[in-house]
This record gives sequence, structure tokens and C-alpha cells, in this order.
Amino acid sequence: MVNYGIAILLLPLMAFVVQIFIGKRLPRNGDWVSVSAVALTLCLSLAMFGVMLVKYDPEFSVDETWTWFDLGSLQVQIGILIDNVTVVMLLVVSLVSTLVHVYSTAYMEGDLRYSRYFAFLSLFTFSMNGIVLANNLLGIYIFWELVGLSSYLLIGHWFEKDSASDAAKKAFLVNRVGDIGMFIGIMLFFTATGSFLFRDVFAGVESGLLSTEILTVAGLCLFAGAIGKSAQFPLHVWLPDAMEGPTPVSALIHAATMVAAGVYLSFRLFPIFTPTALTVIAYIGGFTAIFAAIIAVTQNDIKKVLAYSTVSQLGYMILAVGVGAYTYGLFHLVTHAAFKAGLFLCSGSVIHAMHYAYHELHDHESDPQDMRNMGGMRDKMKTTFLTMLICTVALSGVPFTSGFLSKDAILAGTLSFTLHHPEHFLLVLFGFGAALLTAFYMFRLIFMTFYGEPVRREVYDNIHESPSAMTAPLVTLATLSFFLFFTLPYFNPFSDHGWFTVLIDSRDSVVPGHLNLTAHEIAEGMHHAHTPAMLLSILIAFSGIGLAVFMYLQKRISADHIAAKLSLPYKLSLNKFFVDETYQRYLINPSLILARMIAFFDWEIYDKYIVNGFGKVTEWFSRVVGIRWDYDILDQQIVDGVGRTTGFFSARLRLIQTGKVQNYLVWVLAGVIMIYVFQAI
Amino acid sequence: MDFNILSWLIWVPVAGALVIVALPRDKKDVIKWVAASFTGLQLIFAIVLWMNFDKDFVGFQFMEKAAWIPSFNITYMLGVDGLSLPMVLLTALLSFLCVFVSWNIDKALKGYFSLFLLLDAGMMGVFVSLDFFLFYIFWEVMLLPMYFLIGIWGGPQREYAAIKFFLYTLFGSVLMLIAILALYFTCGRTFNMIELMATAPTALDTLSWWGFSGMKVVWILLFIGFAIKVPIFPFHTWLPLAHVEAPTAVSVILAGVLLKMGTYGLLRINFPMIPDGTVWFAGALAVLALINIIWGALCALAQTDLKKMVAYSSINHMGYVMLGMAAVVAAGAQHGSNSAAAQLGMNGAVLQMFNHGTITAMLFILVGVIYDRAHHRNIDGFGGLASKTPIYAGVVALAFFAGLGLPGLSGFISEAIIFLGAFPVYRTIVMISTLGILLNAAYFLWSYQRIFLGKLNEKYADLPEINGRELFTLVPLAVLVVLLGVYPSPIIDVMKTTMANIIELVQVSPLMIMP
Amino acid sequence: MVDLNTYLVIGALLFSLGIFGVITRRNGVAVLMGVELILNAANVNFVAFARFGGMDLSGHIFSLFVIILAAAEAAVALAIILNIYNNMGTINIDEADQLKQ
Amino acid sequence: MGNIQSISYFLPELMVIATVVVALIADLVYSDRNSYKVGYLVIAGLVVASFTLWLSLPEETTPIFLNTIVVDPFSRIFKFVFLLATFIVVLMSMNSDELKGVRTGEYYTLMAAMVLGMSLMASSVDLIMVYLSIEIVSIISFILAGYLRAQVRSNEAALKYVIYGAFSSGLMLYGLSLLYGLTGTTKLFQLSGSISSLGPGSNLTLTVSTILMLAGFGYKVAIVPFHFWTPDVYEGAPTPVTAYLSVAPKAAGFALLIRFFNTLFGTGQPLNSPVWQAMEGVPWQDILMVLAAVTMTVGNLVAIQQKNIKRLLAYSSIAHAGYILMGVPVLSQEGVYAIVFYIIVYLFMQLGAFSLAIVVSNRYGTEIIEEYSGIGWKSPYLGFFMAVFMFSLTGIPPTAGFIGKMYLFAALINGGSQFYWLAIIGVLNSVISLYYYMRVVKVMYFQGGREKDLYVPGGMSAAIVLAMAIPSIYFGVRWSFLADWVNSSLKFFIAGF
Repeated sequence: MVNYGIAILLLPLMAFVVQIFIGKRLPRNGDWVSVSAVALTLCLSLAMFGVMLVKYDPEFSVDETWTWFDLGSLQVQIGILIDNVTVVMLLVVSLVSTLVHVYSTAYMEGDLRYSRYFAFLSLFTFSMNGIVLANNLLGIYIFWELVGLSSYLLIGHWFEKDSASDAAKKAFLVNRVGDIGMFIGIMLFFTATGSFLFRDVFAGVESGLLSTEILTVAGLCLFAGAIGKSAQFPLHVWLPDAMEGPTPVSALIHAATMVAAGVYLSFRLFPIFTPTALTVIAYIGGFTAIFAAIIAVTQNDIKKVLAYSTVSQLGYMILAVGVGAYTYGLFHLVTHAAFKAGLFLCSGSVIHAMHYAYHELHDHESDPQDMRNMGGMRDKMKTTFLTMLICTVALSGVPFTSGFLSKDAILAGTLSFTLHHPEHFLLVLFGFGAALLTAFYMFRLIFMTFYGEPVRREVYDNIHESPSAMTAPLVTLATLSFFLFFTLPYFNPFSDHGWFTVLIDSRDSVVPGHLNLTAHEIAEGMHHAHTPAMLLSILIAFSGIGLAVFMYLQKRISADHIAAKLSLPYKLSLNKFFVDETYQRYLINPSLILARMIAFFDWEIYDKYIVNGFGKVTEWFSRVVGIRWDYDILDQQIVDGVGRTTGFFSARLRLIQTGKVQNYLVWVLAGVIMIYVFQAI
Repeated sequence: MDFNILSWLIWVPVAGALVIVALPRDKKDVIKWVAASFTGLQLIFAIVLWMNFDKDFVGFQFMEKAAWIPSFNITYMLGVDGLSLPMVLLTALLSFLCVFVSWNIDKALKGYFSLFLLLDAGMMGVFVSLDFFLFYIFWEVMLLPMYFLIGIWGGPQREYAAIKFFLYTLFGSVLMLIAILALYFTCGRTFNMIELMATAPTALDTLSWWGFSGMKVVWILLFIGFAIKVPIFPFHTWLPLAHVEAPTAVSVILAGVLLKMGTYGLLRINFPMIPDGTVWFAGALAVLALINIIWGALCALAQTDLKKMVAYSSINHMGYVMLGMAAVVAAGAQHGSNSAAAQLGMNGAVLQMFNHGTITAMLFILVGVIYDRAHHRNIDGFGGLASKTPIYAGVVALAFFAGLGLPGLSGFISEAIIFLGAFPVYRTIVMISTLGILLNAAYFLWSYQRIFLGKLNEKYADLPEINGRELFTLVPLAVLVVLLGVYPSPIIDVMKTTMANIIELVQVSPLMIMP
Repeated sequence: MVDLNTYLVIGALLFSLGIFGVITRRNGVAVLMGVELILNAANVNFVAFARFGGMDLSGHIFSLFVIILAAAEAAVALAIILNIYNNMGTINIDEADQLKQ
Repeated sequence: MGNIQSISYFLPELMVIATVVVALIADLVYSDRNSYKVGYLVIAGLVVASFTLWLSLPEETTPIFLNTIVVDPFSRIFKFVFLLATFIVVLMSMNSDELKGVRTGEYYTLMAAMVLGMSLMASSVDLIMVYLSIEIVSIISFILAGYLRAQVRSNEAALKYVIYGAFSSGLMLYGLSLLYGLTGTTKLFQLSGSISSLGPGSNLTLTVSTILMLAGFGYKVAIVPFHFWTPDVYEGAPTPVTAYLSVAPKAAGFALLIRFFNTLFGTGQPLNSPVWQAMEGVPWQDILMVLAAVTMTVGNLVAIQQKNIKRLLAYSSIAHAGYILMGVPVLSQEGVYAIVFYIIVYLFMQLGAFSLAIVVSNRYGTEIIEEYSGIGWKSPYLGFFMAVFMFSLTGIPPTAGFIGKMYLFAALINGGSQFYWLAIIGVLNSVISLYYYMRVVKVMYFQGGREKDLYVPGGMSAAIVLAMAIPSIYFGVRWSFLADWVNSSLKFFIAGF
């Protein structure tokens, strides 16, 4: 198994190295290198998956560590941990990655930096696998930043666009903010337990090396990393901008895998979160879910809608972790990976078509991503339409889809949590409210894009279905959005009971003092809350869809009318609650100003007047003592301050040496007397 | 061993300088190649030294000792340990590369290279000399060539920069001289560092300067001398000026090697010889480190001159080194004798010294590359170069990411273990200084965006790509940066024994035992 | 009764007068005379001490040496002043102030 | 020891005297045109004198001529300094354009005579002899300063010098008379004893007389505030004379100062000789320390302002007097040792700098520093050596100047914590001095066009410069020989009391 893991880790890395150095010289700019490398990893992970299914053992786990470097009294160790979670994640990553690679061969065709693009895709795959495989905090942190790097590079792929380069920088910096928190958390744990390995850390926590308060803080610090990566409020701002990158990238990194890393981390670390920490996590997740959903409702850029929906879904997963249903958080991660990637790729195909159409018409003004320019495309792009519809249904949580299973489970978990702690009723509202909005804005998207009358006929005429290299992945992902693949070997579409829930079983918290509910209690609670939650969520999903039908299909209710009615919420939502503006005004600008001020002080004041001041004062004295008028290079700047006084003094002091010998003699006597006085005192 | 390799390391460049002086001034290529070959020879010696170094040996190796001035008990004494060896390698490597960096110097080639080789010899001498007096001589000798190199081959403000550098550093070193003499007389008239390490910690207790504890005063005097080189916060303003005005190769040497001398001195002299002072001052050192980190980063963020930004980034990076050094007290009882933390901090500090040497050298070389082509360094004056010169952009990206401490590149490991080491002792300080990581990323990425991303600035539509010679100077450093980023053991294994030894030496201080 | 103190007082007076002369006179020769007064003040002291202090003759010898040297010094000084006169047409020493800083 | 026996110990001085006489007669013989040949005679005489001096190795401190002067290693090493300095300066004068067209016969003769005076200063142990020797040196300096009779500046310098000198020697004489009155003896060795037997009653007189004597010495070695004559005289006098005055008489003055203070107050250990109890509460050490600090600071600060290389070196010589003076208050073996060492080193670098200044003014006809621009490129030879001397004067390794300074600071540090502040002021001063010394280097190398006429000075001046430069570097690297020599020459001196 471990060798498989290493191979999975290194194959994409090799692809990256080959591509970056000789990619341009290879035939087809060497995309086949990356594609085959990733395909191989897919095979390997499938093999591992098979092994896992054969074993069918919830407890299965391989953990191997090596000493990275040795400081004498302390070895820094890193290693690989392979258990069912790893296997599933590996499968998800390599599958989506492979599909995206294939898709890109068509989507990015003829791009200026084609080979570079694939190099970075492979780099990303490598780093993402690294996160999944690492068995220690330091390793996770390392790959954590590396996925950040590849995301930076890919978002900035079309760096000629300022918006792209800005988005890239923003993504990296915002993630760094989270990473700092994460690093502090790592330091806290390392200081207490003296190791990075999960097992040592857990053991340390269990044996109470950290007081509950510290443990809470440390846990939240680590979670800060997740906030950054998984674009949770308040660090969600980078994800929508990240849509500046090529759409396949958005599908791979910013929908399916990287942004889910935060959830994965929280999943891994769940046992060390204290109740307080978990509550905070739950609220962050829940709030993000509803918050992003509200924004998504009013967006017109097709990718922006999907981006905010991603944020919102990630909120769900985090919420799941917070309320203790964290296995279902992971479950949702997996299902979501499939259909959200599918959605992005579909939107990509739509954009591709629009772009092509505009290109034909030599129209470089209109925005191919704006849904208001689309409409009625369903008969032109059948495959895309169908696949996208399926994914949308899944995302809205309609029965018979994978999304239904996972989301339903999360809602159940939330419900049971609230039943245990009624004071946290908000979480339920968040959860179900988000579900309602999700169904609504997703179908809004569908209707605006594929139904209704095309806005511009000539554009419509130039729309063509995308090549098979692009549609094949769509079909695959759409297929995977059905419940069947997750409930095997059972066939009950209304119960998430299946291989997943069996193999990925939840563990008890290791926080000392049994402050948390045990896994069993949580499962119990969810079991009770399951039926009501299910009914409620079905109801909500359909009402959301119905609302969308009324407003955007049958146009019974005018959206503009409502917007006018609710103008304030509308504006807030349309402008993403002005979060970016706030940061710009109250964080970024002030720190830039501070930097300028300090630099100015350092250079223009401290250096020029204080440091040089010594030289200048010396020089001043020398003039005062030296009775000389004239001046000299070092300290021309000094004059400003001291010049006038100097004139005054030297005017006085010139009296000393008039060149008249008798004055000198007076000074001799004066000197004698001075000495006498000195010795007297 | 009878083959005095350390002496060779020092005197080979001197010989080279003499040869160059003897050459006729119009044989430019010959001069260059002579310089290259002599520094190359030195580099080979350094590598041989590395190969034969015994990692587990506590104390100094390849010792050489010869009487010099018996009447004043001054000896010519050389030796290396795990602390100086990385510095020796760094010096040799950078000197060799810098010969090629300064390949297209045309003004007074002869003088330039002879002075450069003398500078090389001086630096090497500082790192290998074990006699305090010898150390001081090399320390000062280095100033002269540096003064001329900045003053003659420097930028528009070169005269001012040169004299400022000279005055500033001399100020530090004369105070150091006083401290050296005080040590000499209080410790039984010896300059022998090994003996001083043994005797000084106790002997200094007897010393008293107008009521102050002499130990503290001596520590401070030495500290000022070294702090100016590092440079530590209030003494830092000579650095941006000198770095900006100096020619590329000299900036590389300045940032790559000279700054390390400050921290090297602290680790070699202050820590083992005056442990009480070290423990007494450690907290302040950490605070100064914090100031360096934040202050340097903020200043760098505000710069519009690329070279000045890099210069300030060195201030910021040297802050990490100091932070790691301050962690030495973690081994003390009052900090739960957490020797692991001390190890992390100290090793991190030295590793960071080495890594910063390579990274900042890359940065300055790259700045030189763009300056040779565009003849200005104004960050906002470029734009979109990445599409024009992808290779150059790529190398810069590597250097920048290394500078902002990206995992997988050498900068990360050293910074990470420095933080880990310092954290148990200085929680708050470390937490604040992690902001430095963010700011690093901010100024590096921001300037990268302004120079390379966005629309191509038409002025540079036909900017030539980086050429082979420049790549040749960069590739070795890049390889080191990546290699040590993935696998730092080569350096760590060499130095960990020595670091452990220094930590023990510091631990003898009574202040360490006191709760 | 003339005793040591009388001589010492006289010496002191001469000394002060000499200094006064040196400081105030503008004429070079007069300044030199002031110097001579100072020297002679010392001579008076020497002789007086030697005579009354019941000491050996070294005091007398000393004053003899002083007289001789004073003569030599005066000779040189006068030569220089003469030279000044030839070049500048004056022996007024505070007109000799070209070498001011 | 009686006069007759003394003769044998007096051989070197006799040689000098003989030189003077021969030179005088020769000068009468020579015509104006050949008058400069006297210089060669003088050189020959000096060589012979140094040879005899080399032969006479005093075993111990021997008082001769009825205990008026002594022959000891201390005076011997100083005599070497005087001879060497004079030797160099005579050569310099021969190559200086200033003295062309003037009858230089007496000039050289006077220099030879000055050697005599200075060696008497270095070796006199009797107040009479002290005064006598000081006067000899002074009077000759007056004449030398005014030697260019035709030049008003030179005259003026001489005039100021003579008045100032006469005045301060008058003060000193008065002080001596008081001292004599107190102790009843003129012999230094007895003075110490009889002072310690004085009661506190005579404290005031003793203090006054010492201060007055200090004024006399201070004028000779140009200590602030007795330095005012220096700049004017140095500027007015012919350059070789300036060089000479800034080295040789200073050295002599210090020899005298050291001997005087050590004999009176010194026992090798400061502050515990009976003399100190005798004048309780009179902080001689502090006075000297303050004087040293003030002197070097003023010298350096004023030097920063100078545009003329001669004036610059003149003021820097004041500063160096200050450095040297740092060694006096320590009154310890190290102190004296450092002083002697420094004076020897100082001789090389100062004379070297002056000789280069002369070469430059002969070649480029300027003494203004700003007009040195580009010399470093035009004539690397001049540039390089000027740089060496500047570094050495600043005290940067690996030059002799640094070693000298280091010994001074070492003496202070070793002396005890009451000297530390002085040491710190000293090092800070060397930082200040760096600024103006480097200005010369900067002008030579960083400024001006770089056209190369590749001027290499002619034989004799080149030889002088080399002769000064090589020691300035060599003693910075291997000074064992010098150190041992100085050490051996102090043995008896310190042991003397």
C-alpha cells in the first residue's frame, strides 16, 4: 500500500518536472505526459480502492514514518498514513484530476502556455495527494502551502489580465493568513507533545498534555488553516475571484479538491477539537453556508454563482464537522466533488461555446460568462444541458441523487445537535435556509442559461456542442451523481447506509474529560433526527425549485420586482455584502500606509537626521571648534537644521583664533587657570 | 594533517590578487580568468574540507597554530567547526560565482578583481581564525576593499555610501576592540578563543566598570560591533544604502556573507564566552529580532526600488536568525530545560544564515540582471515581463518564493524550525513575528506582480532573455535552494554537534539555573 | 629686614608685569621685553632661594644659564622682528595675522 | 660621574657636535650654488652618530656629567628616533622645491644641532639641563620656521613661534624656580624624594609650579590648550620643517614629559608613590586624562575642516599628541611602552605622509586636498602609498598605526577601570579621524578624471616614501622585533625607580 502511495505522490511530480523543463519541445507540448501520469495515479488509486473494498475493514490503516532530519536530541519525522479515508480521498482527487486533465486538452487547446498549464496541474495533483497522504501536521502544512502555490500559478495563468494576477495574489495572501494561524496551532501542539505525527499528537492530547483552554485555542488555530483553504467566512473572499483562472482549474482546485482540503483537515483533527472549538466551527460553517447562498442568488456571472455555491456547500461540510456529524461532512465532500466538478466543467463547456460564438462574430466586448447573454441553449448543447441538469438536481438535494444522501445526513446531524443543545437553534435555520436557497439559485442558473429565448440570435446560431474530450468527463461526473455509487451494496435511495458509512466510521473524541458526545451518541441522535430531517429537506428542495420555476421559467413573479422591493438585501447580496471593500478600506490600505510611513521614517528621518545626525553633530562641533567657515561633502544635508546656529557660533568662536599671537597667549593663561580650577574642584 | 588547508583557503585569493596586480591592465580576459580560477581553486578546497570534516567531533578540526607575536601572546591559529564550515562553503561558493557576476565590469578591471579577491580572503579569514586578534585583523581588513569596491564601482551616491559604511562599521569594531582587550586582560592575557571560552565565563565576574557588571558591558560592546554588521534594528540604515549603491557582485557578497559575520560573531564569541550576558540579553535579542522582522518587512513593502526592497528583506530575514539564536535559553531550567527547542532554534539560526546567503545572493544577482538590461530598478517601471522573458521570470519566481519561505524551498525549513524553537520561550513574540511570513509574501508577490504580470510594458518589447553566463551563476544557488528545501540534513548534520556544544556552554551560566 | 618673601614678592610682581606687557604691548620689541621680565622674575626666585634657602649654588648657576639663553633667544627674536620689518615695514605684531584660520 | 669619564658615554652626541662644526665650516667654504652639499655632510655625520649610538649599549642607567644627564636605553631609543627623523627630513628637504634657490647650508647645520638638543632633552635629569635643552631645540625651531626669509608667511610663523615659545618657556621657568624653592635641588632623582618629604602645607605652591611646568611641556608637544601656535607655524614654515616639527621635537617633548613625570610621580604603580600622598587631592591623572581627551578631540575635529594637506597633517599631529598623551597618566610599564612604540610608528607614517605631500606639490603644484582628485589613477604609486599612510594614521589593520593604537588602549584597559572612559573616547576619536583621512583617499580615487600619465616619482623621493611605507605596513603584521626592542629599552628605565 505504502509504495502505491509513494508512487501516487511522485508520478505527478515527475510529470511536473518534465513539463516545466522540456514540455515545450515535446510533441503536443507534452500534455500526454501529465495526462498519462495522472491516469496512472487514477489506476493506482482504483487498485487501492479495490483492495479496500476487498478488505472491507473500518479499522484498516497503514502508517509509516521516516526521519526527515535529526537535530540530535530531536528527530523531525514525516510519513505516510493510508486508511480508508486516504484511499477515498485519493480516488476522488485522482479521478477528478484525470477528468480535468482530459477536459483541458480540448479546453486549453492552442493556449499560449499550454505545457506550463499542464505542468502546474500536475504540480497541484502532487501537492493535493501529499495533503491526503501525510500522517503529520508539518507534512500537511507543507503541502497545504504547495497547493496554495499551484493555485496561485493556475489562477494567474492568464496573467496578462490584471484581474487574474490580482486574484492570484489575493488567493495566496488570504490563504497565508489562514496558514499563519495553522502554523501557530502546529507550534502549540508541537511544543506540548514534541511531535508532528497525528498519533503522537492525539496520544498527547488524550493524556492531557494541553489544558482545555490551550487545546481549544490550538484547535481553532489549526482550523484557521481550514478557514483559509475552504474559503469560510471571513476568509472566503479569495474563492470568487479565483474564478479568473481557467474553468477546468476552477473545477479541479476551487470546487472539488483543494478547497475541500480544509474539510479533510477538520475531519482528520476532529478528535482533538474541544466542544467550544466545535461550536465555533459549527457556527462558522453554518453562517458561511447561508451567507454565500444569499450572495449566489443575485450573481449573474455563471462561474460566480457556482463559486458562491461552492463556498456555501463547504460551509455545510464544516457545519457537519462542527455538529459532530463529521463523517457525513466527508461524505458530502466526496459527493459534492463529483457534481460540483461536473457543474464547473459544464459551465466551462457553455463558456467555451459562447466564447467561440463571440469569436466568430468578432465581438470581444460582451462577457461570455454573463448568464444574461445566454438563454435557450438546451437544444444546441444537449449533452452539456443534461449533465448539468443532473448535477444541479444532485446539488439541490433531490432524492435518488448522491447530494440528497449527504446533505440530508448533514441536516440530520445538525437537527440532532440542536435537539441536544437547543440554544444553538440558529444552526438548523442556517442549514435548511441554505438548502432552500441552493435549490433556488441553481435552477435559476439552469433556467437563465438553457431555457427561455436566446438574447442574441446570431450568437445563438454560432453555438455548438463542445468536443467529446470535454463532454466525456461531463457524462462521467453526472453519472457519479447518482445515489447508487455510494449506497452499494444496498439499494435504498433514502438511506445513506452503504460501503462509505461502513468503512468511514467515526471515532470518539480524544479530548480528556469526555466533554464531547461519543460517536455512538451522535449516531443515535442522527438516527432519530433522520426521518424528520429527510422529509423537511425534500420539501425544502422542491419548494426552492418551485420558486425558481415560478420566477425564471414561467416568469409568474418578476425577479426585478422583488429586487426593487427588497432593495437593501438585494444590494447587499449583489455586492457580496461589501466584504472586499471593507477589507480594502480597513485592513489593506492602512497597512500599506503604515508601511510607507515606517519606510519614510526609516529613511528620511531616522537615517537622515539621527544616524547622520551623529556625523553632522561631529562636523558641527568641528566647525565650532575649528573656526572654519568652509564646508564639506559628508554633511551637506545637515545645514537645514543646524546651519544658522552654526553661523552664529562660529561668528563668536572666530574670536579665538584671530591669528593675533597675543590672543593665543591669553588662552595659554586661561588654560593654566582652567587646569588649576579643574584640579581644585 | 600537515596540509594546512585552512591557510590555503585564506591565502589562495591573496595570491590571486598579487597575480592580477602583476598582470598588464589591458589583458582583461586574462584577469577575469585568473580571478575565476583562483576563486575556483578556493571553492575546491572548501569542498575538500567539507568532505573530510568529521561530523561527530566536538570542537575544532583542521587546527593550525603558529606563533605570531609572542610578546603579546598573539598566535596565528585557525580551525573550523560545524558553525564555521557552512559559512566557509558559502563564502567560497559566492566568491566564485561573483567573479562571473561581475564579468562585464569594464572600469578598472584590474583593481576591481584584486580588491575583490582580497575581500574574499578577509571574509574567509574571519570565519576560520580562532585567535581573537587574528579574527579582528581580518574583520577590519575586509573593510578596506569593501570601501573601495563601493566607492569606485558603485552607483550615483557611492561616495556617501562608502564612507557611511566605513564609518559605521569602524565605529562598531573599535568598540569591539575595547571589549577584546578587556577579555584579553581579564582572562590571563590570551587571545586564544578556545582558552577564552574556557576561562572567560568565570573570569569576567571579577570585572567591573564603574559599578556596572563588566560582563554586561563587554557583552554589549561586542554586541554593538556585531549588531552593526547583522544589522540589528537601530544600526541597520547603512545596509540599504550600501546594498543599493554597491555593484551587483558586491551587494551579493555584502548580503550573502558580510551580514552573516555579525551573527557568526555572536555565536562564536558572545554566546560561549559570556553566557551570563547571553542569557541576560536573550529576551532583548528576541525583541530586537521581532523589530527586525516586522520593520524590515514593512519597509520592504513600501519600496519602489527593487534592490532596496531586497536589501530590506535581508534585514527582515536576519531577524529570523536572531530569533532562533535567542531560543538558546530554552535549554535553561527556568524554561523547563527544553533542550530540543534550543536545538531547533540554534540549528535553525545557522541554517537560516546559510539559506539566506544563497537566497539573497540569487535575489541580488537577478536584480543585477534586470538592471543591466533596463538600466533602472523601479518596480513600477516594468510590467508583464513574464511573457517576454519566461526563463528569467521563472528563476525570479523561484527566488521570491524561496524568500517568502515556501515549503519545499530552503527558506521554509530554517524559518519553521526557528519559530518552533523560539515558541516555547517567547510565545507572544513569535506569534507576532509570524506576521512577518505574511508580509514577506505580500511584498514579494506584489513586486513580482508589478514587474512580471499584467500587460507587457511596450518599452521592453525586445528585452533580451537572461543569458548563459547569468544562468550559470544562478543555477548552483537554485539547486542548493531546492535541495536544502527538500533535504536539509547535509547542513544540519554538519552543525548539530557544534550547536549542541554551544548550547551546553551557554547552559553553564548561573542565570540559566536560576528559576 | 629684607628676607626671602620680599624677593619672592618682587619676583611675583615682575612675573605679572611681564605677562601684562606681553599681552598688551603691540610693539614686538616691547613684547620681548615682557618676556625678559618673566625670565628675570624666575632668576630673582632662583637666586633668592639659593641664598636664603641655605641651598647649594645650583640656583645661581641656573640663573646664569637663564641669562645666557635669554640673550640668545632675544638675539633670534630681534632678528626675526627685523626681518618682519624688512618685509612688512612694521614691527607691530598684531598686523602679522595673515595666518589666521 | 665626573666630566672626563663621561666623555666616553657621550660619543654619539660628540659625533653630532663634530658634524655641526664641520658643516658650519664647510658652509663657509661652499658657494651659494653648492651650499646644499652641506646636507650630504650632515647625513654622513648622522650616519656616523647613529653607528656610534648603535655601538654604545648601556648596561644600566648611568648618570654622567655630574648627574645632569643619564645614558640609558630609554634615551638611546629616542636618540635613534631623532637621528632617523632628521636623516629623513634632510633628504626630504633636498628634494623639496620650496627650498630651491635658498642658501641651505645653515639649514642643515641647524638640523644637526637640533639633534643634539633633542637628545639632551631625552636624557636630562637636571632641571637646568631640562631648561637648557628645551631652549636649544626651541631657538633652532624658531629659525627653521622662519627660514624662508623672503616669505612673509614664514616670517610671521617664526615671529609667533618665538613669542609663544619664549612666553611659555618663561612660564615653565617660573614653575621650575618654585619647584627649586620647595625642594632645594635641581636633580630629578632627588626631587622625588624631597617632594614626598614635603608637608601638605606646600601643596598649593607645588601644584602651581607643576601646572606652569606642564604649560612648558604642553607647548612643546602641542597639547590643547597650549597648541595654538601649531597650525599657523606649521602652515607658514617650509613643508620639510613642518614635517620635522610635527615629529622630532614632539618625540623629544614626550621623552622629557615621561621622564619628568615618571621620576617625580611614577613608581610603575600609579597612585601609591609617596609623592601622591604629598600632594593629596591634586588629581594629576585626571588632569592628564582630560588633557589627552580634549587634545585628541580638538585635533580631530579641527582637522575635519582643513582643506590644505599640510594643515590637515598639522592638526592630525595634535590629535596624535593626544593619543600619545593617553599613555602618560597610566604611569605604568605598559603606558610608557605604548608611548614609545607609538612614537616610532608615528614617525614613519607622519613623515611618509609629508614626504608624499611634498612629492605631490612638486609634481602637481598643489597642497589643496580637493585638487588631489584622480591622483590615485594618474599615479597609482602615489595614490597607493598615500592611502597606506592614511590608513595607518587612522589606525586600521594591517598597518603599524593600528598596532600602536592598540598598545595604547591595551595600556589603558590594563590600567584599571578609571581609564576606560578615556579608551572609549580614544577609539571614537579614531573613528572621527577616519573621516578626514578617508577624504584624501576618496578624492584621490573616487573623483577626477582617470587619464593615466602614470607618473612614478624619481629615485630619492621614491626611496624616502618606500622607506616610510614599508615599516608602516610591516610593523602592522610582524612587529615582534620592534616590540622586543622597545621592551628591552624600558627595562632599566622602569626599574630605575
